[in-house]
Amino acid sequence: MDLVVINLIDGLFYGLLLFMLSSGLTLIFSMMGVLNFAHASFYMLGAYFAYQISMYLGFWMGLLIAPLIVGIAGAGVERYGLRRVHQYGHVPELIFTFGLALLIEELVKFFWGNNLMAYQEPEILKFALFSVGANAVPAYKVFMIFTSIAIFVGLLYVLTRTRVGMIIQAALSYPRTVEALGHNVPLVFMGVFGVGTALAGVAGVLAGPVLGTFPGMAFVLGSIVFVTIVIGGLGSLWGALAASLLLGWLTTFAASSSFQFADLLNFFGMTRPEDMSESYLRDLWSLTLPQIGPILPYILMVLILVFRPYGLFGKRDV
Amino acid sequence: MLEVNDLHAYYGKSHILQGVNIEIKEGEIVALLGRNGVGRSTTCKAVMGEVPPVGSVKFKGQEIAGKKAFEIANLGIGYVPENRDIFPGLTTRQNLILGLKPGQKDGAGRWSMQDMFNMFENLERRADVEASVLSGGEQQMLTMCRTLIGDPDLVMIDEPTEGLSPQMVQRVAELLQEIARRGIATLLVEQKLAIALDIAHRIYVMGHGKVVFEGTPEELKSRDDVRKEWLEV
Amino acid sequence: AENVKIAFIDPLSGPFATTGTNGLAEFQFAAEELVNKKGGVLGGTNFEVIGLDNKMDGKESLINLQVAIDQGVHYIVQGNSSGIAHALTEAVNKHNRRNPDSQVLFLNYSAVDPALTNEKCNFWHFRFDANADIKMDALTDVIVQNDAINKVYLIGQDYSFGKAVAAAAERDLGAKKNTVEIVGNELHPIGKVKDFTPYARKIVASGADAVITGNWGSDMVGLGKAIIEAGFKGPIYTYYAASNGITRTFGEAGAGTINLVGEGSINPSSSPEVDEYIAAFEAKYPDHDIAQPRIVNVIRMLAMAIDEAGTATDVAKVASALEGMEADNFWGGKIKMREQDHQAIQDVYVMQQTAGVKHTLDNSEFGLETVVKVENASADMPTTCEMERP
Amino acid sequence: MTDTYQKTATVTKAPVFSMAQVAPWVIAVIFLMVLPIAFGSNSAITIMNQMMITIVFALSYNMLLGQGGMLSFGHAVYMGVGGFFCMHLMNIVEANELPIPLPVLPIFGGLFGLGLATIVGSFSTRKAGTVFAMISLGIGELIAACSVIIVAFFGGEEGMPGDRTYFLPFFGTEFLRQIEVYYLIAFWTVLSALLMYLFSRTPVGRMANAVRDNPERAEFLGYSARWVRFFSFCGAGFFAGIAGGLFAINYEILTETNLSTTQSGIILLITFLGGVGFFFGPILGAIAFTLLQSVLSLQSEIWQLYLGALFLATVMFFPGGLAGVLMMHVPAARMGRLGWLVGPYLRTILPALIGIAGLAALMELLFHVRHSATGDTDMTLFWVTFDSHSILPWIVAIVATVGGIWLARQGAPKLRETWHRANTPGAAKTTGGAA
Amino acid sequence: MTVPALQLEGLRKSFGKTEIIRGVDLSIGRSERHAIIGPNGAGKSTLFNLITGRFPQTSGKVRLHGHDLAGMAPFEINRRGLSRSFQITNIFSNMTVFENVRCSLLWSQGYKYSFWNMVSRSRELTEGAMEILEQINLTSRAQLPAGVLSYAEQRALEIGITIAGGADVIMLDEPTAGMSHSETDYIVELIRKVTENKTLIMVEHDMGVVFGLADYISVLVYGEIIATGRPEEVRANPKVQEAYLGAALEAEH
Ligand SMILES: Nc1ncnc2c1ncn2[C@@H]1O[C@H](COP(=O)(O)OP(=O)(O)OP(=O)(O)O)[C@@H](O)[C@H]1O
Ligand SMILES: Nc1ncnc2c1ncn2[C@@H]1O[C@H](COP(=O)(O)OP(=O)(O)OP(=O)(O)O)[C@@H](O)[C@H]1O
Ligand SMILES: [Mg+2]
Ligand SMILES: [Mg+2]
Repeated sequence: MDLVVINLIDGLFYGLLLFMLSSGLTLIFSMMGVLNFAHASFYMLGAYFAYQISMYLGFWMGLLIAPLIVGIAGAGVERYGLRRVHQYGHVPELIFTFGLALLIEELVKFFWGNNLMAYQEPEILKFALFSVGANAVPAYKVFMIFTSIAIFVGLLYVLTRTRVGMIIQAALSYPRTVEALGHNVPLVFMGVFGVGTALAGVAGVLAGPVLGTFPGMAFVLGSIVFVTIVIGGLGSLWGALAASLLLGWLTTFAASSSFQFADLLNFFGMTRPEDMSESYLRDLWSLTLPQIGPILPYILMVLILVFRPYGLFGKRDV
Repeated sequence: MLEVNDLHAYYGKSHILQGVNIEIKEGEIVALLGRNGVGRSTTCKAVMGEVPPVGSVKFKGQEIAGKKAFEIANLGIGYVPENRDIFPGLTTRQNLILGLKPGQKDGAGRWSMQDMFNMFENLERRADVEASVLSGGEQQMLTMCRTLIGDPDLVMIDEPTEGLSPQMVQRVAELLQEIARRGIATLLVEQKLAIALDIAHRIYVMGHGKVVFEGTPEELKSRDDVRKEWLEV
Repeated sequence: AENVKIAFIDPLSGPFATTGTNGLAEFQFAAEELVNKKGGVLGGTNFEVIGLDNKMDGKESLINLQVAIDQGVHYIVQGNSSGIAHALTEAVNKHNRRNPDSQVLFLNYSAVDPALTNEKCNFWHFRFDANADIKMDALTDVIVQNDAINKVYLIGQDYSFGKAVAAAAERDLGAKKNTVEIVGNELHPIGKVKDFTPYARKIVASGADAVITGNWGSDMVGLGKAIIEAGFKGPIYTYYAASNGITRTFGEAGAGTINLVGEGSINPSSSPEVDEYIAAFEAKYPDHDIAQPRIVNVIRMLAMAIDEAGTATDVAKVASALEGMEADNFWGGKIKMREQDHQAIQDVYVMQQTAGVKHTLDNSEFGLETVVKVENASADMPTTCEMERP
Repeated sequence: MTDTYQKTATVTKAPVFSMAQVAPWVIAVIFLMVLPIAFGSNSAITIMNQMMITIVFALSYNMLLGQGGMLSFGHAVYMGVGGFFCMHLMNIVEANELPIPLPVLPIFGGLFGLGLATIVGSFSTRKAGTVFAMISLGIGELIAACSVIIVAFFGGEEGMPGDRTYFLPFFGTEFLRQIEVYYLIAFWTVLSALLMYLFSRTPVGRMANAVRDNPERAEFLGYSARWVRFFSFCGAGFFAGIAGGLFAINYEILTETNLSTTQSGIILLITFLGGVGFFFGPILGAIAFTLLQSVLSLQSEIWQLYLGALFLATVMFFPGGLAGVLMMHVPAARMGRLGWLVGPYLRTILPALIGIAGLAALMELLFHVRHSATGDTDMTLFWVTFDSHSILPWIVAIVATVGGIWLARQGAPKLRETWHRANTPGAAKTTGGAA
Repeated sequence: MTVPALQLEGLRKSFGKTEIIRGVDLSIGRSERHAIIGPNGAGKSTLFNLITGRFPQTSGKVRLHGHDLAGMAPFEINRRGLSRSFQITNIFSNMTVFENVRCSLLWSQGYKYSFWNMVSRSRELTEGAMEILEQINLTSRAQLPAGVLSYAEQRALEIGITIAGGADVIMLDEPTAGMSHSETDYIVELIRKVTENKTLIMVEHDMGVVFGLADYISVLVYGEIIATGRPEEVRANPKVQEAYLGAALEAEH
């Protein structure tokens, strides 16, 4: 029982972390209509900048400044890179972000090297807030949970209470016409991209100490973020939230379950062969659910796309 | 209100506008006629800054050539593009809302959303469906309203009656006159000679990227040669 | 005379570059200090270590192998990932069979999959590291002696090495002290897990006294931190949880908790000569560590073998010289290259992350301190290797 | 404009392919024949083999991206699976001495690639766009993950080794030597390339373009967008499988990296680098990329940095890829005016190159100073060895960078202008156009 | 008269709650030119979409030469010899004008999904395509990307693509929209020519065109057909007068 409770909490934590990333991406994705492969890279930048800053000014300044820098960097990328590529169409845009991701990772290695960074959570939050059974729940994680909830509320306001959302949506198909109606589309694009990347930055700052700060951190999280927003439905903030939590809990429970596929095979009336090395199923016999945990999201996504191409909450096709 | 002097425009290498001169005054309806492909739409686009204009475009005495489209729009020029550009994924109402200038409240200008709905009850009926499914004609109405609601002082309307049923055409004609009555200048790009002759105060005829005739409807009626050479077969 | 070229085929770019570059540094340093400065081999021929970037990819490694052979290289060294080691022995074996005139030796300094010196063994492959089974043998010796440990949790990355570790642990513990209960035996996807907390929860919940894992790289850190954060108090027994930023990142939390099995004791060192060597290395490469002591033995034993064989180009002769060679282990004790499977037999140590040791890692105040030493670990371990010799 | 009419008309009258169409292929064949004579070393041949395999793979990828408008993030899977099956076949042949000659192996690879494509395509090609892209990503990740889980088939991370020499000798050759393998691969490369080219000229190939542009309209022309996509998808899978077979032959081992999404990403980059707009684009891409990877990575530790920069530059300035850049010159060439450009090019590109070299030098210097061992301060760059801690090399690098870029900028307007004139019919080449 | 080319029986369509087509019965004979007119939003295009399988109907039947088209996909219907144009231009904008037309010939000339014959080798295809281009006089623009054509040119191409397939039932949705008189007259001629002894169904707001071309006219108002008949009858019909034509006719002529 304790385990279930604690897993719920951990799942929530991981889910909301995903959400911090996917929320930014949903903004960008629904704006550019293109997969921003560099999104996770901005997340990584967030972590590294914060690490660097925290060494001189402490964690909290890092949390404050790093996302700003990342956001500005993002805006710059949009202004001087994407805007130019935008006219060529989606695939070039995608390649651009692809290359950007490559470049950012290399730059990070260039300046910080390949090693793990010893980026730590702030001392004041380095205690177990409470514990379920023998399991401790660090205060830091709780702090993260609340931050991401705050972000969600903020975004919801911007997208629903202002025209920005509509302008983005409209500009997706007829940017010129939207401009002709008097809206400064380029500025909106730049702003949104900046905000989106800044959000990724925040995620990086907060996740860095927990999930580790190393050059591969972007790649590890890279594609799962897309999976999240695709499952949630493009351009839908609620979708992003729902999907993030779904995946959070899915992976957590999968990892902590001890389900054996052998049981399944037995259930289908197969019997474990004596000499494993012979049977082609030998791997299935020894397979457990935690082993395939991380690919469950992909399976889920494929299924959803096949049966409901617009995701859980999406309106238009992804 | 609007003075276009020796305006040129290019698509890549092809020289589309070769020195266009147009002038429009307050509350005046000016029709821009011509065969397909002579560059009437391009003229509008050039004024709007959607295709880079070469030459001088003055609006309220201010040079606007080289300004950005949204700046021009915020100066008070409205543009109704020929192929409608209804924003998919947004409802009819939302499309109209986007017509409002940044920071502008509905009803602040000469037109409120309700006026629009009163004028075209189709739109009111379909107010909350996704606009991309509207019928051709409805889309045409929507584009026009979307621009008007932004309260421009000059509208350039590219083929407003296209795809409208005859009595809708009448309605549009009336609307145009109403627009003029409210002191808004209109540049009307039109195919249907009849209407142009009917409601325009002055008429320009374009051919090969130049203005080849300028005058009142009466003058044009009397000038068979122009009609023969530049308008009919 | 023409240098003896040694091709170092390991990742010099990409996620695993640190281990690669670190290893290259160690090789070049060892060649310089222990061979060239001492007059080289065959009376004056120097060693030259050429780094080739295999990008941690089998295909690239094979291309590198070709490149090396074309440059007249007769000795290749590799260590990162048993997968690539398998690809390389295969390739080397084929190459030597097909081109008797340009044969090469494969000196494996770190790939510990037992198979390489058992069913997959061949005459051209030599392993200088203690393989996974040997290390586990040593580890379990330590564990069974510790009465505080009655429940053990096995967790590792889901690939051959991870599985090998788990299997070995199960086997050895069962054989040595069947009262020790294995409360969990878990594999997790390699390099794919973002948040290790759920695994940590299970470990805590299982009430284990100790954890054994073969994890390395960021997986190791992720797992380790999660376990400690989740409130686990016991020791974590590992293979590769040191340097490359790992020691630094664990920091205080890792001290006393992270235990590591390996060959070559750094703290304390066996002799002042070793201390100098380490000091000199640290001075030359401030942001590298002596993370793979066996590398020194590779260089030294190769030199001896070449001298004994009297040739550096006829590698068959050199191989025969290496077979069964017995030498002083630079890190203390002896080291023997078993002829039946080309597996080096040497002392194995269990070390612990500790503050304030002489030779620290990652420029942090932490380093590894030997807790237990197992002499000539598993010298009598059986092998299934049937080697056909030319 | 009537001349275009003439052109197309003549094409139709020609009973066989016109000279213009056949020539490139003949040249290619001859080229491939003589190449090994120029570069005989095993490593050179190994790299060329790699190159050709990549070419087949990239071309097959472009069947999806360029012609079908289907963006796939999991194409490596089809090559990988094809290859793995070939590997198993190899081992079966070895085990029971089946009388099969090695050269036919790629066909089986193709068939297995095709098989997998048929299964996946049956549900993934229903829609194009992001849906397709993400499904391909999902499937890719799935199969990649299986490669470490289902050891029985994929051999875990040791991969699946084999030995090509146990096949039935083919006219006496047992493919012991690299060179023999080279010609085998070369044959298959040309053949597959030709077939893919022809495919793009068939009704399906043409409709693939139509569907790419406007699936709905295509439906009203009697074609089911879905089937058209499906067929191109299967085609792509088939040729990817062939590439896999060639890989199996060349390396005699397949590992899980062959299936990884990284591979899929790389092939996307390669194809784009070469240019998706033209059939031969991917070929250029494959050649360029393989060279960069194998040569650059020997020269510099931060080669991936350059690679990333290269890709950014390509999309930003040459969205048409290498092929696009080449084809830009065709009009001028038709008018026999390429000569005009030589001078301005020299005056712009040369300095630009110097500038870039300077920039690279700076990076290398920085990297060396940061990461090299204390004490060894001399580094070698562009075949000169010097002390990276002394001031001189820095000055040289900076001067080269700034100066080069400045000069390039000076030359640019002139180039632009000449370019414009060279491409406007009837324009005159003013004095000093070309050196 | 034998089986009608196209027959609608109690056809209904509703989107959500709103019913757009409210029971349409219509029978159009072979090689008859039939115009459908009606106010904006009456449901003309929707009717087209139902017939051509773009939308599924809510209820009712559509028969093409007597075959029930229920549940058929657009391409299947097209193969049965029905081809349509779109009100909002719908072409392959990245392909050349020539390619556009050639693609629309492929299926009808029996190439199907074949990947063994080369399109560029086939004389019929190329010449067929060129003929069409002549007809819609875009020959001079054959090698341009369709996207850069002016609006009217695109409309012409749209028609070209539609007729190319050689279907015997052709449906045109506002073919002359946005065209000046000269083009209009030209297109009308073109349509007349290419639909010789074929069945033509078109939606059009330009009364000149309608009364010039159509043998029969149906008036659709709010999803119902309020009148069908010969042009003069329809024009005389008072209901039609007030529901649709209004005063506009005089303006037109
Ligand atoms: N994006 C473009 N690229 C290249 N040429 C274009 C482009 N848009 C239009 N043109 C060309 O410019 C010329 C004028 O186009 P424009 O749209 O102004 O014609 P128009 O007078 O509006 O006629 P209509 O709108 O009735 O078709 C046409 O010949 C057209 O082929
Ligand atoms: N997919 C849809 N969902 C909801 N409403 C729709 C949809 N498609 C069309 N409609 C509505 O059905 C009505 C008829 O549309 P339709 O396009 O058939 O009109 P039309 O007769 O073609 O008018 P026009 O002459 O202006 O083109 C319109 O009010 C439109 O808003
Ligand atoms: Mg126009
Ligand atoms: Mg309609």
